[in-house]
Amino acid sequence: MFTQIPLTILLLPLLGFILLIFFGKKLPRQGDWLASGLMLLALIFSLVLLITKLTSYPGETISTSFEWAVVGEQTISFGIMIDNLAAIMLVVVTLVSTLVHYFSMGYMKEDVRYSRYFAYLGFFSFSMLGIVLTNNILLMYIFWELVGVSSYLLIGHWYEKKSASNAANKAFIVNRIGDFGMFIGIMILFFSFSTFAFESIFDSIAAGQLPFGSTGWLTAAGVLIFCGAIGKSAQFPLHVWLPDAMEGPTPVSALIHAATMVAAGVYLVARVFPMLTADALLIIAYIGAITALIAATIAITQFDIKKVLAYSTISQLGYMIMALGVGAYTAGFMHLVTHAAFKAGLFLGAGSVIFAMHKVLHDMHDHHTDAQDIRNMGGLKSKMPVTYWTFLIFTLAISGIPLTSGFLSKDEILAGTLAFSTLNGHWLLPLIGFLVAGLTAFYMFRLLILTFHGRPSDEKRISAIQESPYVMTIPLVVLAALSLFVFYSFNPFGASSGWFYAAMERPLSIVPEMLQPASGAVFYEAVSSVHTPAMILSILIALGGIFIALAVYHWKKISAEDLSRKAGVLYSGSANKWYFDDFYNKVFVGGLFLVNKSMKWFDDNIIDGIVNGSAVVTQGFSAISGWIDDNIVDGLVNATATTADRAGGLLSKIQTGKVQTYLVYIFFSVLVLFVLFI
Amino acid sequence: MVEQTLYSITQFYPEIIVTVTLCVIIVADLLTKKESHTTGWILLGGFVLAGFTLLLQVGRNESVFFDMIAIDPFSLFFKLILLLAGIFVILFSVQSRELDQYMNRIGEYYMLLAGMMLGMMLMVSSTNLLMLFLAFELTSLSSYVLVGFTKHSKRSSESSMKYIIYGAVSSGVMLYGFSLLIGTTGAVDIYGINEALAAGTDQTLILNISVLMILVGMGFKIAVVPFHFWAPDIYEGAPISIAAILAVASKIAAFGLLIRFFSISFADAGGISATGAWQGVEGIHWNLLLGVMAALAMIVGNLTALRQDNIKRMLAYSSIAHAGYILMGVVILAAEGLTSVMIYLFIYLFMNLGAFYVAMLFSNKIGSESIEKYKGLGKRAPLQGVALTIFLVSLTGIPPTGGFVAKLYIFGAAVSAGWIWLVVIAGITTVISLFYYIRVVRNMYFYGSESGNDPLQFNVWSNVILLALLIPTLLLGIYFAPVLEFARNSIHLFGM
Amino acid sequence: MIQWLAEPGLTHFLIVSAILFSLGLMAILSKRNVIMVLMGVELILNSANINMIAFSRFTDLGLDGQMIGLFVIIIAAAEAAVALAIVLNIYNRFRSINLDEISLLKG
Amino acid sequence: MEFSIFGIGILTWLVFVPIVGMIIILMLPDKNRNAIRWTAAGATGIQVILAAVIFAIFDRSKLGINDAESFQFIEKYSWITVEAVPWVGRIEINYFLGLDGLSVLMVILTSLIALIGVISSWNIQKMVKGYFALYLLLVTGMMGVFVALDFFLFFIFWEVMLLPMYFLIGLWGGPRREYAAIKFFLYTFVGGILMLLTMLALYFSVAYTDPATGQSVHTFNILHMMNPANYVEGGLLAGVDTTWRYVAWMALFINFAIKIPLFPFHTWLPDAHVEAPTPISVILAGILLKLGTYGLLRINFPIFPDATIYFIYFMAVLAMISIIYGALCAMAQDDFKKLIAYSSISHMGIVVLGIAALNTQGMVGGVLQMFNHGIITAVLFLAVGVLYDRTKKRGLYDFGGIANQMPKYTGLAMIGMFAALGLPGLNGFVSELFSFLGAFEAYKWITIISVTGIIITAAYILWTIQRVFLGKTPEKMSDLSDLTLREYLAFVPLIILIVLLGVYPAPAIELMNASLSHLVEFMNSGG
Amino acid sequence: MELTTILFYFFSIATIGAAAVMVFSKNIVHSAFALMFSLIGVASLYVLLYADFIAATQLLVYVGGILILILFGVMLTTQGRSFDYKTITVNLVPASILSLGVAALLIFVFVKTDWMISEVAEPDQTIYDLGMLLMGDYVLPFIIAGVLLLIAIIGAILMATRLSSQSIKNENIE
Repeated sequence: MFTQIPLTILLLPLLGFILLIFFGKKLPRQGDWLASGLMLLALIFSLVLLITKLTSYPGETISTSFEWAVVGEQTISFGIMIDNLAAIMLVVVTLVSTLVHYFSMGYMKEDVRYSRYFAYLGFFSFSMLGIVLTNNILLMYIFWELVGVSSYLLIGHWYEKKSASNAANKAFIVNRIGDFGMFIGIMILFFSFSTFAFESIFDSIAAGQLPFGSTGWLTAAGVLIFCGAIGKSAQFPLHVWLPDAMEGPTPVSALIHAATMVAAGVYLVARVFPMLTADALLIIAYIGAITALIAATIAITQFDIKKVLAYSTISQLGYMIMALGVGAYTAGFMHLVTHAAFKAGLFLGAGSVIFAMHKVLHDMHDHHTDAQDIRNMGGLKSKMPVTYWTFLIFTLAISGIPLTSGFLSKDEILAGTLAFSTLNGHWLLPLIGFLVAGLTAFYMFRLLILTFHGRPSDEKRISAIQESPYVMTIPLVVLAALSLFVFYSFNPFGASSGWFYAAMERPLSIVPEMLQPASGAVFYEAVSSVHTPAMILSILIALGGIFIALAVYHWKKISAEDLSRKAGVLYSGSANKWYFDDFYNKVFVGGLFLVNKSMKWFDDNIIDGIVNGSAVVTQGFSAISGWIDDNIVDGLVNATATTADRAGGLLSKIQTGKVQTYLVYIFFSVLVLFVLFI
Repeated sequence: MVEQTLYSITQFYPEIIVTVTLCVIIVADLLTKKESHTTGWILLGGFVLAGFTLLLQVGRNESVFFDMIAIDPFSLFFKLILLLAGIFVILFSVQSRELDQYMNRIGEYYMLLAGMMLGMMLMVSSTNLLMLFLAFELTSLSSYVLVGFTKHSKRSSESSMKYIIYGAVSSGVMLYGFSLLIGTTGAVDIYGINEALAAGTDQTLILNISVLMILVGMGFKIAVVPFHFWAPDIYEGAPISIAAILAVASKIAAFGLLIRFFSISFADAGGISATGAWQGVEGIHWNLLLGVMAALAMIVGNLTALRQDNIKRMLAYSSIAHAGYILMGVVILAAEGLTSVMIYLFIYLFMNLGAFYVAMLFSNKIGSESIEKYKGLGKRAPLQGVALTIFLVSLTGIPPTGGFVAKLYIFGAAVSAGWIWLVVIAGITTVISLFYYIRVVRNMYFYGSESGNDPLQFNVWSNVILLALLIPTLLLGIYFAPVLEFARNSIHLFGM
Repeated sequence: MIQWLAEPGLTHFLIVSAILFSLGLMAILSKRNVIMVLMGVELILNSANINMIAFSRFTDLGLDGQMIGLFVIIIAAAEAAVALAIVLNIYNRFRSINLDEISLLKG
Repeated sequence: MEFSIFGIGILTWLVFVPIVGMIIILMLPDKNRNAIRWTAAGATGIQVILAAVIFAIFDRSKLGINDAESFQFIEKYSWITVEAVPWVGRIEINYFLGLDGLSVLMVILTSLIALIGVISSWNIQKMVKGYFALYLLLVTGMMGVFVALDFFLFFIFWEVMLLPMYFLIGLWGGPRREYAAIKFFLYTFVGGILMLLTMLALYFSVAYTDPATGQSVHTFNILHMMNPANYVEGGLLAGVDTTWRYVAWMALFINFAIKIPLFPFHTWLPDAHVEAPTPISVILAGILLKLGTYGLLRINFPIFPDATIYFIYFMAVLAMISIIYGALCAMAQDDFKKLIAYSSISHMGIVVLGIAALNTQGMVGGVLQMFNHGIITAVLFLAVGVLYDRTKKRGLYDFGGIANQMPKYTGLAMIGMFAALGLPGLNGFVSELFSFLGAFEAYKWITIISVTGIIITAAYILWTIQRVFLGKTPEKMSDLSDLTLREYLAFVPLIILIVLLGVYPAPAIELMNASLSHLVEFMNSGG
Repeated sequence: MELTTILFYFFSIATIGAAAVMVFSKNIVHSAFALMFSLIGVASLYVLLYADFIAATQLLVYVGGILILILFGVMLTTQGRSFDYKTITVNLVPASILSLGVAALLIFVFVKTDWMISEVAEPDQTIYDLGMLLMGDYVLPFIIAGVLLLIAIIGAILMATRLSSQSIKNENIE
């Protein structure tokens, strides 16, 4: 059972993909039922698997593998591994995926590439499940990239839009940069341990083997592998792709760019958690913290509904990473799960709104108004009740208000950071954690208020808004239900007593002792001692954030304009996403210009290279190397040829046609030869 | 004394047949109708007959006519390929349109050709300096006149005159060198000279001078730098058939002469070096001298050929370069070098004659020897175009053509004897040679014709002759064991 | 020195031949008239002949030297005949027998 | 392993079937174009069948490389033998063919790509007869190189490719074809001369003792050259780590580097690719470039293990430069074909990096990359060819929105491009992975720098996809038809291989695993 | 001072002097006659070297044959146009350097060389011995020389006579 079911789960979406890509257009309804049905089946299997796992084999890790290739003496095996982490993740993925499938049936109804869309969804699900199920870091890397490519395809689904294809490229390339690090990490591991399987790697490390015999390299390997997570989970400094990825269809954003794929980075860190040294974990924690802060500060000033959610996603991902970094393993992973539900819900809710707005704008033949800009909304509460109420639940959950799932996980994370600072003195981490909690509450309520409350921005438009069809609202309801505490722990104020905590024990660190972080026991003791103050603080801060949001946007006690004016630099920095994109563009394009100016003298064609905006410092180099190719390498060859030709010309001039001249040459050469040889 | 003379005559049938044919032609020329190539066919028959009688001498290794002539495998090899070249040149001449207007003198043409052949056959077998000089002069005199055969052409006349002046001076200098050599050693045949030198001499200064002077004459005949200046002018001016025989047969004969002369008189038979190369007599650096000349020939020949537009002139420079390659083999001389030279010459015969032949066919049809005028010919004359391509590729030395095998053996010999610098020069110049050979090919195929697109018609016989040259060129690139065997068995010089 | 001068031996003849050789060379290289050049060639051949015959007189070469001399004279005659015929032809074509004016072929 | 048809060994058939086809084509009348095409297709088709037979019965466990006994399908006939003469000894050139794990994959690749080349040549209209005759000659040359075990034979086949290629580019190519053709010819010819000289030096340095007669025989047999015991005392290349051996290695290396092409010997490639007609680009990138790396493995490595190890670092650095440099240059191109040409340089750099690792992973990765790159670039060039046939344009900026016009074509082309980008699940990834893994073991930093190449690769491939396939369709491109049946025939087998080998590469790896492991062992034991 | 010494110097100086006149004279007819004297001088030297037959041949063939031929050549090629008999020089500087260099070199070498002198007695007669040699050892060269002369005659006639055919156009192939 434990070998067939996971494989079935894995292959069902792939089957859907293959059937749809080849026969999609010929099937009735372009095969959406097929994809969704297969996904639902996968969900059912996953649930069965999870329950069986937790009830019958709670502490075991079950894995199987088969031989993939034999190189030299080494056998490279691929296989699947089911532990509690994987089983839970499996349900998360299949669940969100199924819901998104159904949602999409409504949302994407009119799309020209409807079957292609579902095919890609299936392909994504397959790849994502692959990441979850694999027992092997190489196979994980393989699926990692496949997830990347399906994300690329889905972001670029509306590829007629230049912005969409740009965003797709950006997502893929930025991810590749992260993967580059991960790849090197994998190479280090393979070089050291001659295997890709997680278990064998861990066994070797536990046995005291170190890459290149140095502890530094072990840390480096961990950090390099974490690079993959930086890319995929949009952590600082590679977070820039995720907001752009919102060019894709909104359900895709919900599935890929909120719930599952971006969480894969967190999953990866959780997977390799035992081999991370204390140093590596500290780096991870700070990266997470910085990401959380930066994204949260950006989110407060955005007006695009999806952008706000995107930055919020980044921020929450930062939370999770930070949690893992400080050692709050269970809390971090739990936040992944809870976040998957409420953030998917938020995106789908936003999708519902956008869908409605779009329809109205389309009916009004208004092509200028941005359907995603919250300033064009307002007062939707009555028009879209289901969407509104579910959205409210999600918002409460993300803000960390008690009785929601979000409260459970976020509270544990904050407690974890606090505990970490008490152990290690890194007080910055809890500070950021609490600050971000407040900011989250603020910007989420800002979003909620501007969208659903208040006066409609345009009566005529808003009055035409209609609630979305059931196929879209039902997933919202399901997700809203899942955002309540009860699914995770029966105690609304303590997650640690729930089944989740029982199932997800923090694994033991297997790195050499001197490199180990504070052990689980020590850490949990510290956590329990700071738990109550942390909980109270977090509730207060969340409420504070909500209060300010209400004050500014609902009661209008404080003018948002005033506030932004007073914040000055801070406001503009936030509104401009802290200039990350501009910085990347400026540095690279500026660098390119500098190179270019000096080279223009040689070659005008290089200007072509500038056209592509984003990551183009490379193009500067490429222009240089192109020039080298044309002028130096070829030039040498051509120069030789020219010299030969010139010499030929010179020699044929000697041939004057006058026989006596020839005779002079002869005797002269004879004399020369005589002198030379005698 | 008389007995030996009589015996010698029995060993001398090929030469006698050629001489008799010469006389027959003189008579026939008086009797037969002018304006026909009857005399040519007679000469062809004579050559074939001579070839057959030559085969009777296989395996002989002796000296006849009082040490004047050596009948040995070496000379047999050379005589055979010379006769082969002669036969091809007669076949060319029969078709040449250049000679058409001189049909009433065609008898003389073939007489001179016979004389030239006799001279060349004697050149490769003479062992006496006087005989050698006589043979040399016989060849030269006939070729001086043949070059100017189309005497109403200014160019032909000019080349004839340049040739005789150049040749007379060169042979004069050579004769002077001979006189010094004879005086120093007291012998007139090469064995005597070797004996005298091997006994030890301290007269290296005068010997070196005489070697240099002798090289002037021999270098002139093989057209090697710096004695090559005549070649381009004379090839360009001469009728193509004669240019072909000069580039091929005359050169081959001169190599035979050179090899026999140096390997017997100046080589220290006992002193083969570790690398298999011959040691010269102490103090006389003739092989280094030849090496330098070979290098110069390869460089100058190939570089100058880059700029040529007249195909005969281009081939002239190419043949200078080839003389350099062949000379590389002579430098090593010992068995390796000798074999490689002979293989090279054998293959060179086909490929170079082939190139000249196609040039002649084209010249017959389009009336031009300019490479620029070859544009589009690849399509207008497919067989000839392909054939010329293969000949030129072979001259470049690219497999699977004979030219490659030739180069392979020469390079191999040089490598094995340790003349690496020479081989490197040869390699570089081979690359250079690609340019001018491929230019012809390029013009034939890559451009449209500027003078009509109608296919050129060639008669069956011309195609047969073409194939007779083409097939060996290709075949020798793939299976050359017989030639190799033949050459290997022919390296025995009488007296070595 | 005087002694050496007073007894003309091999070397003396050789020196005569060397001088004749270089005079011939001079004529060949510097005279633009073809016939003068041919005369220069004859001088060279003669100088070689002097060598041969001197060697046959002073060394144990014997009559071989004279024999060669004899043949060289024959060859010289034949060469001269052909050369002059060619010169005549040249004259008919170019109306000139100046070597430096006859250079259609070059390059 | 013996396998013969009509008493003639299978490898001989494999090599000379195209020649037979060529002769038939030459005898067919000019007008009968279809017969000519079908003859060519038939000849290459037979090759594919033979290759399939070889694939089926090839013994995966035999070692090959330097051991004559464990080669398979051996055919060895005396070709040119001249009995001993003083000072020289016997001369021997053999017609010696055989397969081992190193060459078998290349043979399969060659036959496959050759057939696909014929299919994509179907619409060549100019001088059809000459085209196919030369094409088949070229195929013979390539196939011959991969199966020859006698250096002389190897060299002959090597050079046989020159002229057909020259004409195929020069006569059927684009506007600057003449320049491209001569450039190609010149570069390869220079390499050929270097190889010739080295070959001769080897020949004279190597002599084995004929067990039958006890004679010392000079030989061109590559396997004999690998045995240090066969080197003649005092021979030019005798000994270990001598200057002359380094020089000889370098000469051979330059020859092969030109073919690969490795920076800085690469400049002929972009020109040749841009000007060559599509099928010839396919052949050029698909097979011809592999000859270079194959030559390194077959000749440079086992004959000169000492020199190889001496220069190995240098090789790895050149490979690194090629990877980065090729990718950067590719990024700067706006001509589709040129872009692929530069990407080939980058990808072949990976091959060299892999084999320079001198360990099994690297070697396997390198050889697999040769095979995979052959298939991938073939797809890419076919893709360009399809567009070029329809629009007569190759500039990246000329296109856009092709995905709407030709969705099926786009799908197939994109699989090819993703494979080039090294996407896991497609074959390019597997070989790159093993190459890098192997290389990492040997050169940490060089490999790390090289791996950045895959980021650049992703960038230029994605931009290409964006410019060509995505976006809005320009007006003038609004009536492009999707793939025809013939084009499918060319594409689909390759795409299937791309996916198949990407998912499960074991069938390819097991073919060569034993041989390459043996080669590594042989190299590391110093020969 | 012996008679032979005096004769040697006399004839040598005459020969060289005449040759010098031939070379440096501006008038071609003068040169031709100077050559004649030079050749006669050479013949005289042959006599001094006991080579009476060769000397006679020299006189007959050279002075009687070749020189007449040369004079004919001069006459035939100077007909028609007004022709100045001046012979203009070219390459004067290199020619002088080379000639002087060669002369100096040769003389230096000749003096330096240690010749293997063996005094030969004055022979009674050379004609008989030469005749025997011609019929014996040198029979082949003798015959070949005949062929050579035949070829020379054919060649000379071919080159010197005009073609009778009218069909000939003066066609140059460029």
